[in-house]
Amino acid sequence: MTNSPQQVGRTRDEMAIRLAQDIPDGSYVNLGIGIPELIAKYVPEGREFIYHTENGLLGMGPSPESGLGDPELINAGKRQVTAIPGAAYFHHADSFAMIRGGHLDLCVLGALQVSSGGDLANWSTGAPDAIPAVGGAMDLVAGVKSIYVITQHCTKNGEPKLVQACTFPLTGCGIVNRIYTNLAVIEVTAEGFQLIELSPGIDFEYVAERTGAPLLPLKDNTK
Amino acid sequence: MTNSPQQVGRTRDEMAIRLAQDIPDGSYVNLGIGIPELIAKYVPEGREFIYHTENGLLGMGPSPESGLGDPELINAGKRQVTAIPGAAYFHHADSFAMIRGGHLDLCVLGALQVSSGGDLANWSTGAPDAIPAVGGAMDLVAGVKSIYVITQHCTKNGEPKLVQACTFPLTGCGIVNRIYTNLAVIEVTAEGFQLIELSPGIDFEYVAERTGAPLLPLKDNTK
Amino acid sequence: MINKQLANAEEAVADVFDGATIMISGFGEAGSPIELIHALIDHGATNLTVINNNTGSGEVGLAALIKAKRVSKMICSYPRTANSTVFPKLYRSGETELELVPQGTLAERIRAGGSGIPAFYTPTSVGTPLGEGKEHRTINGREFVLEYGLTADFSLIKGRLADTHGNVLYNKTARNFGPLMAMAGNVSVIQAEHIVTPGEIDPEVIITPGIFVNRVVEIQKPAVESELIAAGVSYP
Amino acid sequence: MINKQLANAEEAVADVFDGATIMISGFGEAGSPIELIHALIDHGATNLTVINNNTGSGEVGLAALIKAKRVSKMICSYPRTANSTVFPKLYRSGETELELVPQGTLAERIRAGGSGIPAFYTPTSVGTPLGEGKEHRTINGREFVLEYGLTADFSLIKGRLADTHGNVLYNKTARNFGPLMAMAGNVSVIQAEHIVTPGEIDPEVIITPGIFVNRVVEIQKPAVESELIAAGVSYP
Repeated sequence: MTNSPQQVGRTRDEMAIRLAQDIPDGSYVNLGIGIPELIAKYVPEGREFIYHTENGLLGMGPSPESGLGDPELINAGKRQVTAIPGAAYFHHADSFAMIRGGHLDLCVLGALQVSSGGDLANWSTGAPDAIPAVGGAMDLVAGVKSIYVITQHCTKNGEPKLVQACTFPLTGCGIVNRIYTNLAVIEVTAEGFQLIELSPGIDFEYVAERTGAPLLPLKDNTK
Repeated sequence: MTNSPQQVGRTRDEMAIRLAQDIPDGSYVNLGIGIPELIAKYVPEGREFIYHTENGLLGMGPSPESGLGDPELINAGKRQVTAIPGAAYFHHADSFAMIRGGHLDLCVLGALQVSSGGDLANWSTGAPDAIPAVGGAMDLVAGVKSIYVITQHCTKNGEPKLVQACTFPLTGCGIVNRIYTNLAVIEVTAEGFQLIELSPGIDFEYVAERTGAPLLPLKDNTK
Repeated sequence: MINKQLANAEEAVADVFDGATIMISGFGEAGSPIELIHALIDHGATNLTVINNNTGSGEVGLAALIKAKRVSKMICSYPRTANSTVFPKLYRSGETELELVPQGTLAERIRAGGSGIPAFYTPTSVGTPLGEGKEHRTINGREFVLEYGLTADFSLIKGRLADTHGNVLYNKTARNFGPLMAMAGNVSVIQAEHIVTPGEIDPEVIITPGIFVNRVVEIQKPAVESELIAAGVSYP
Repeated sequence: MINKQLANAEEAVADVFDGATIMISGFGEAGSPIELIHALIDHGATNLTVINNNTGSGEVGLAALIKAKRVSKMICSYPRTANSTVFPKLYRSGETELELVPQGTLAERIRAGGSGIPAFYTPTSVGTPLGEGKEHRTINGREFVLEYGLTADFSLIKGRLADTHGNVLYNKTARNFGPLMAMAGNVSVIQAEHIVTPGEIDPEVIITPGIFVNRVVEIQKPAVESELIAAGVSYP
């Protein structure tokens, strides 16, 4: 889409590491499927996060050692997990009471598109023959205190995922707070996409060119 | 109110015994405070009822022996009780889900007034300086499958409690199924109060005179 | 005296009628009552509306019920799963209808149905295609949609331990929709690995009190869906 | 690392502000957090709206808070109890306002408030004085009233056992409103007889998961309200 030379930015793991640094100690966190799951590997030294999985577990731990799992102890992605000391099991209505009732501090999700108004599309491409499947995404974005998106800045075809208005079916309106991509960390503000930080080796122009809506440059914090 | 000679009818315990005979085996039952509580003493041979108390216990047993109770194991009347084998504790929202969701088979309540349309008044006399207090009565009558009233036929002043229309504030509308008094067993039907059975030694006229709405005589079941 | 235990899964589903609405517990394979579902397939009832979070995997359990063309409508939040090929085919051919409900709304609708709450407001789905056509209302400055309670003629549920009064415990994240569906089923059927005498379970730890349960059957070593699929099993 | 334990009841209520809405657990004396209430009396916050099923007994706990004229409004289902003389006097003199709510509606409103459900329909109170003035709606041929969720600035709750993550177990029928109020309080405070390390409580039996709890304090031998009353105690 542009002729500027390729800039690499952060890997998926580096994106997860970067996002994890912004999660306060003691946070209750729900991690979506995909890149968000990587965050659990990169909890900063001295901090403790408690992971919620919407299928009924608070205090989710890492995957079990091979052969030691229980097919009835799984996460929302239906993969086997473990439970940490202090964990609790509960039914789906209680689980979504936690979500809808604003008890979770942070949800990190993947995205198909995010608009400059904070709308998120992440559950359907709207393709006519696709089987629509939403899961808990709409509840999470409607209820969790902060919604962070972690995603590649552009699609595999180079199209921007950060757009003026989503063309895919929405998951929720005006609910995304921050976006962590391979290229940058961006806050969704009343004025639109606000750059917070460029990934190492990335230029502002390079990011702006690949963003489908105006990108406000870094604020001068030296004033 | 009438000049006919006093007829005695059933005692409170006999009323409870009579009502208990009409409860099917295996019923889930909520007993109100007062005469209803006596029913638990008179479960017919070969039957098992499970008692629900709305403050969070299914499988309520009798009062504990003196000195063996727990002030945190009480019934809705705030008296110490016990728990039978198979009992379960739960919180108030689950308890009223049982009630409102139609999971209880029977609730037996006292009454200030019952109308021929099945309206019940049992929580307030509407006196201007009374402290209004409703508890769970309105939820019980709105949700439990069958509502039986057990009460003296008349007030201490000889006024009928079974009336054309309640003058006291209502607990619920059209929800009473049957009334067990010292004088008779009466069903609330679309046609009004239908006599089902006279207490031993009681005349139809004696009951009809003390009932504030038309009383339909016993149906001839020999046809 | 009260004894809700039946001899086997066959008896427990014997009166399921054509056209019935059936809630089936489980989130993926966790909590899926495979033996009850297979008994339902054997029983033959058809034109069913099934409420489950997913649509089954492989060709066992719920997927086998769908493959046998017994399900005319699915109400679920996530019909797309790994190894889920049966439902997509019937959905695309128009043979099975789909009502897609956000997961938390699905859970709350089932709880409401079992709790005598006919309808409630939720922020979930506002401004999305799943909120379209639903009644909206602004409360304290925020917009909500109106959702209705769900009930079922039968609920088929997998527990871990039950007693003959119908008190039930579950296993880890297999609990998921089970306690809610027990509340919302007109006839709620539990399959449990062990059925004990009332009093053997501490009343403080019971998850589903017996009042919500009509029938219990003991299935001592329930099949594991992923193992059946790995072994290439196709039911029946 | 996460540790929600505070040193004592005084610390746990130190930031309660004048005009706050406070949920207090308990049904009669069962589940009443007397030590937290007494700490609140000592603290001095006033003009409180208090949500509790009752209005306390004697002159200890909730009744003592009311007697100290810290409560401008009570939301409850049953303000008339044996040994309850404090509230009636202040109610009749107009010093304390009363919002009377049917018990099941009160419980469901608290659960709704904690669950992000702003409003729901219920059959309870239709056709009665407590349904008057409320929005009515006919659903499937039956009439219902609209009720709104309740939340609080602080919830004061008595548990039996808790851990430092805020997971809580209760004692018998003292459970009552505790788990609901823990969900609905912006700051939820638990007093428990024992506070243990995370992992000491089986995750299958936890009633209130720690996410709903902000503070826990250990009160090893909590006072028994009926014993205080029998002994003629009047707090402070």
